[in-house]
Amino acid sequence: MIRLENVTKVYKGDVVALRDGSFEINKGEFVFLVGPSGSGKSTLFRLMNREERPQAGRIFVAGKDIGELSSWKIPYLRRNIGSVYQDYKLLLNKSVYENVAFALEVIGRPRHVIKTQVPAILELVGLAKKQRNYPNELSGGEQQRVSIARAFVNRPLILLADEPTGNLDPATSVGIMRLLDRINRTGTTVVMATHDRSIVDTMRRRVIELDRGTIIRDQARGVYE
Amino acid sequence: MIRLENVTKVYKGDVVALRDGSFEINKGEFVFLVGPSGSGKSTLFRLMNREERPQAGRIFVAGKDIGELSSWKIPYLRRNIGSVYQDYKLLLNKSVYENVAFALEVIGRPRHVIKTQVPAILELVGLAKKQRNYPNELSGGEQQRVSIARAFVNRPLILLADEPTGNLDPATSVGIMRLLDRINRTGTTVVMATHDRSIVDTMRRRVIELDRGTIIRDQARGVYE
Amino acid sequence: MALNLNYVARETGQNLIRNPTLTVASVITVAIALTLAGVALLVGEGVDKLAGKFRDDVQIIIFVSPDATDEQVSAIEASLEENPEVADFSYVDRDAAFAEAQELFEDQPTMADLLRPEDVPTSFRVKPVNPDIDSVLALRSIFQRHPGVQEVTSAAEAIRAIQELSQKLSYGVYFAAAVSSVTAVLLIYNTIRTAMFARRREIEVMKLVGATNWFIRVPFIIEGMAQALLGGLLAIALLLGLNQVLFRSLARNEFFELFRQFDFANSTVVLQSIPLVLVGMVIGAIGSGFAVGRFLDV
Amino acid sequence: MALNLNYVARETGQNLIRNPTLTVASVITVAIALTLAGVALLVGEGVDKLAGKFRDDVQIIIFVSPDATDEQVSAIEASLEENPEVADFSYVDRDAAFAEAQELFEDQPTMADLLRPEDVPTSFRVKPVNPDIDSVLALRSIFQRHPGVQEVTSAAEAIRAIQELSQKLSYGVYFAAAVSSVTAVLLIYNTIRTAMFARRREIEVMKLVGATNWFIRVPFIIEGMAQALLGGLLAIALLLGLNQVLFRSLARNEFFELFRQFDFANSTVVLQSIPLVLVGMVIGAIGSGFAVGRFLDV
Ligand SMILES: Nc1ncnc2c1ncn2[C@@H]1O[C@H](COP(=O)(O)OP(=O)(O)OP(=O)(O)O)[C@@H](O)[C@H]1O
Ligand SMILES: Nc1ncnc2c1ncn2[C@@H]1O[C@H](COP(=O)(O)OP(=O)(O)OP(=O)(O)O)[C@@H](O)[C@H]1O
Ligand SMILES: [Mg+2]
Ligand SMILES: [Mg+2]
Repeated sequence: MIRLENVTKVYKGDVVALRDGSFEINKGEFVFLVGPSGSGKSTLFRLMNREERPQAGRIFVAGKDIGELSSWKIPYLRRNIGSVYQDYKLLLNKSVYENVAFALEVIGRPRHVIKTQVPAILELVGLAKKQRNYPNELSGGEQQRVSIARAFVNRPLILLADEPTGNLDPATSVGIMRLLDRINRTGTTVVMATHDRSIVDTMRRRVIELDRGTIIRDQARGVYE
Repeated sequence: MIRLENVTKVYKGDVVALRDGSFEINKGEFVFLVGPSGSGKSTLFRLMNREERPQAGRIFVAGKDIGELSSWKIPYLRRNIGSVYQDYKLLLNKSVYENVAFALEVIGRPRHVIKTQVPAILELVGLAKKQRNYPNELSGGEQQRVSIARAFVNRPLILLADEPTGNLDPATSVGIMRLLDRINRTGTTVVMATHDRSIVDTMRRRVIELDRGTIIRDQARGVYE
Repeated sequence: MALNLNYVARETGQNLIRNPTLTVASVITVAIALTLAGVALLVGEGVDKLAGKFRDDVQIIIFVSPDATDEQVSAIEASLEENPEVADFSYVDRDAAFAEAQELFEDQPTMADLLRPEDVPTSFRVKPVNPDIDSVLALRSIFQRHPGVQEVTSAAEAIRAIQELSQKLSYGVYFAAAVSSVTAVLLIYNTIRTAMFARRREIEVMKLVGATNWFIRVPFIIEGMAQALLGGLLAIALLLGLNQVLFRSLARNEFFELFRQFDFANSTVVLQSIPLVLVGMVIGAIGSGFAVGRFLDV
Repeated sequence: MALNLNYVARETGQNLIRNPTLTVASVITVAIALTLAGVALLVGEGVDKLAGKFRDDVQIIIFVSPDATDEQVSAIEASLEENPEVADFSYVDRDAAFAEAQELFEDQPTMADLLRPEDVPTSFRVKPVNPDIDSVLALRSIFQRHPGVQEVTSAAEAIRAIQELSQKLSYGVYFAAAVSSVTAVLLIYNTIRTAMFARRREIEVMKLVGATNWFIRVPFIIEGMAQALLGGLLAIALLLGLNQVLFRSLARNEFFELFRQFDFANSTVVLQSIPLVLVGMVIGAIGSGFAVGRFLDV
């Protein structure tokens, strides 16, 4: 589903965020991405949805070399990838409902579909009561859950979740992890960056560990460290 | 240092973010604020630095009723309170160095003081190399540490830290907690909201627990739950 | 594109309402810009009419000799009627000429007293088809040689000057219109760019959620058009006000004949403004489309 | 306030450079707005000069009787010299009067031939101190009764009309200047508000870090002034260009005497513009100060 071949990403100022990284993630896999702050996890996500382009190497998503994608095709790539951003990236001038609905409007879903799916997913992440609120009227954890709902709602092939439980209490985290697991069981490939040791250690899935841009571990049924 | 007397905060739409909350935090204390997502932790911080005003009750900070503070005095209140915001609230058009320096410029520190203190504090949070970067060129955890550095740098009387380790790996978190502890030992009152069970359980300090706006526990040398 | 009319309408409406600062700023700017351009257009029309009037006033005077016979006068009249270069002419007989002269000397009573009807020559007043200097001089030389003609005069210098002036004036007006159009475009585009700058993060996020460039652009384009329309309506109101307060009162001042041509009907103002508003909407649309483009590169 | 000059300078400079979109938009808008106001001022000055010239042209002609004695003429001259209402006068003797008349009839050769020097009356041309209609009529009636005077004329109607017109024109110009000033202020304030809107989150954050309102405001105020200064310099350049291309070429057109007064020296334009630029800077400063205020309520 996702294949990296010797990918190197260097930011200005000679920051090597990813050095010669290669791995393959199969359809339906669930992968944890771990590593200290600044080790390159978010960069990896940004490379996979073509927010950034690598200096070297190739990245294949769903069989296509996304480096060769012409720019008008990028939105179609992104529609197959649901992204939970570390900083949520909500539309501040849209309500919770509208934020989630936007992901469906973008792919041209008809109104009646939107009207049933959006409330359902918001119920799932525990925000049924906050539909009319705007992002700046939500707690941090609530914003994070809106971001998760938006990433899920159009049933993408791939789900990239960047610390989706960073601002959630343990109980809510467990709920979200159950949800991710369920999504994964329906065939969606899930890649999740996290700092939460207990989640990784409980789930025992494949773990890819980064350290200062280098992949130092790629272990099936791994633990946090 | 901080005293709440029957404080109630209701947001529009009848969301009770704090219901009849009372407690007193003494000078030099270290308090954990815990509770599920949306239970009112950030609201409590916003009440203490007068970003929000309560519907009922009184709040005293350093002996003064901040509800009676005339608006031109608010900046002086905030200079005594260092705040680490859950969403960092960095100045996006300023570099890391400038963001931290800003907190000192605001209180009129001379240039030579700024020039020595800012690099020192950035060294402490492990961002010595990122001084010239802008916030959007930093990883989530790095931004969080800039926010921490900015809150510390002018040695405030009170430090309000809203999930300061939410985006940090366990090792960096421990480093930050050590720093907070050191700051606390120099006499600074620290209130920290967190979802990190292991941190709370290791430190064994006073814990105030919120649930849907109600203070349900206030325990010395407590644990996460 | 998968563009949904309902989505576009809702999105545009919300943007207009939720960012009142931007909406008000854009509408005011467009109104000012279009009013500016509208004034230039109206002044242009006035100048055109004025130049036309100057050209209408060009005339050649054929003075008849005091000793010309009636036949000679008829012959002059006949050649005038035949000549294709003559648009119109009239004969000023002795009485009319005397009355005219009396009027001329109103302020100089001695002169007026001195005049006797026999002293004043009769003349033909001729309007040429072509009021330009060459045709006028040609006509003059033809009639100069005609028997019974004492002299043919025409304000040759004046005609030449008028011709030059009316050309310069219309260049001036084209220039002013061009300047005000460029100004209008600049002002509108400026406002759009700033507004887009204020919303750059939103645009980026939309792009990251998988929106195509057009999906993002269309609501902004419609928004730009809506703002231009509102601004345009405001501009029409302003122009009608200006017409009443400035042009009309100037035009109706007795003494300042020059501005007589600046009396515009309200319907003229409105008709004049409609293409302006349409152009404004096009600029709003294209400008928004372009301005949003700068932030689509994600 | 603990305001540090170094901080303010650095902050202002960075804002100007790091948000080129906003800076360019503001500078262009200010330039356009000030140019508009500048054109209104220049036209105003032209109209003032024009009205002054009209008033200068007011004169009373005292025609001397053909049978007046030399003593009577000297007596008229003496009373003119005495009269405090007379600003200046000149005597047109027989030769001068004849030459004038000849010139007048240039185009009417029969009339010119008829004239003899004895027919043309001599006259005094009198410039009144007060060119308004009442003083003129008073002067007229005084000299009307003077022995040796045949008639006193003055273009009474014309004077009345000029007086009205010059008043209307200056109202018109005040009006145009007011409109263009309001427009300028609106455009500038609009731009500032939009720019502040784009930076509202930053302002909020500054407030939360403990910055006082003035600490936040001052750099924005200085920034507004700097932008107004840049825009003002651009406006001066534009006005100099317009003066060259529009006013001067119009003023130098031979025929259109009316615009003779619109020939402005470049130094006039610059001097005229300086207060404009200063006003622009004040608006920029106050506008920024106000606009930032809306986001200081945190
Ligand atoms: N636009 C950029 N310009 C320069 N350097 C950048 C940029 N974006 C990221 N970096 C640097 O690249 C490195 C990797 O960043 P990345 O965001 O991938 O880290 P991360 O693993 O997600 O960290 P965290 O857990 O803190 O979110 C960091 O050192 C960061 O400072
Ligand atoms: N401006 C607002 N308008 C309306 N409701 C609000 C506003 N701000 C917060 N709330 C609501 O108040 C409640 C408490 O929010 P708060 O941010 O204090 O929670 P929190 O404890 O910090 O949660 P988290 O751990 O997720 O950050 C939430 O339900 C939130 O939706
Ligand atoms: Mg990251
Ligand atoms: Mg919170």
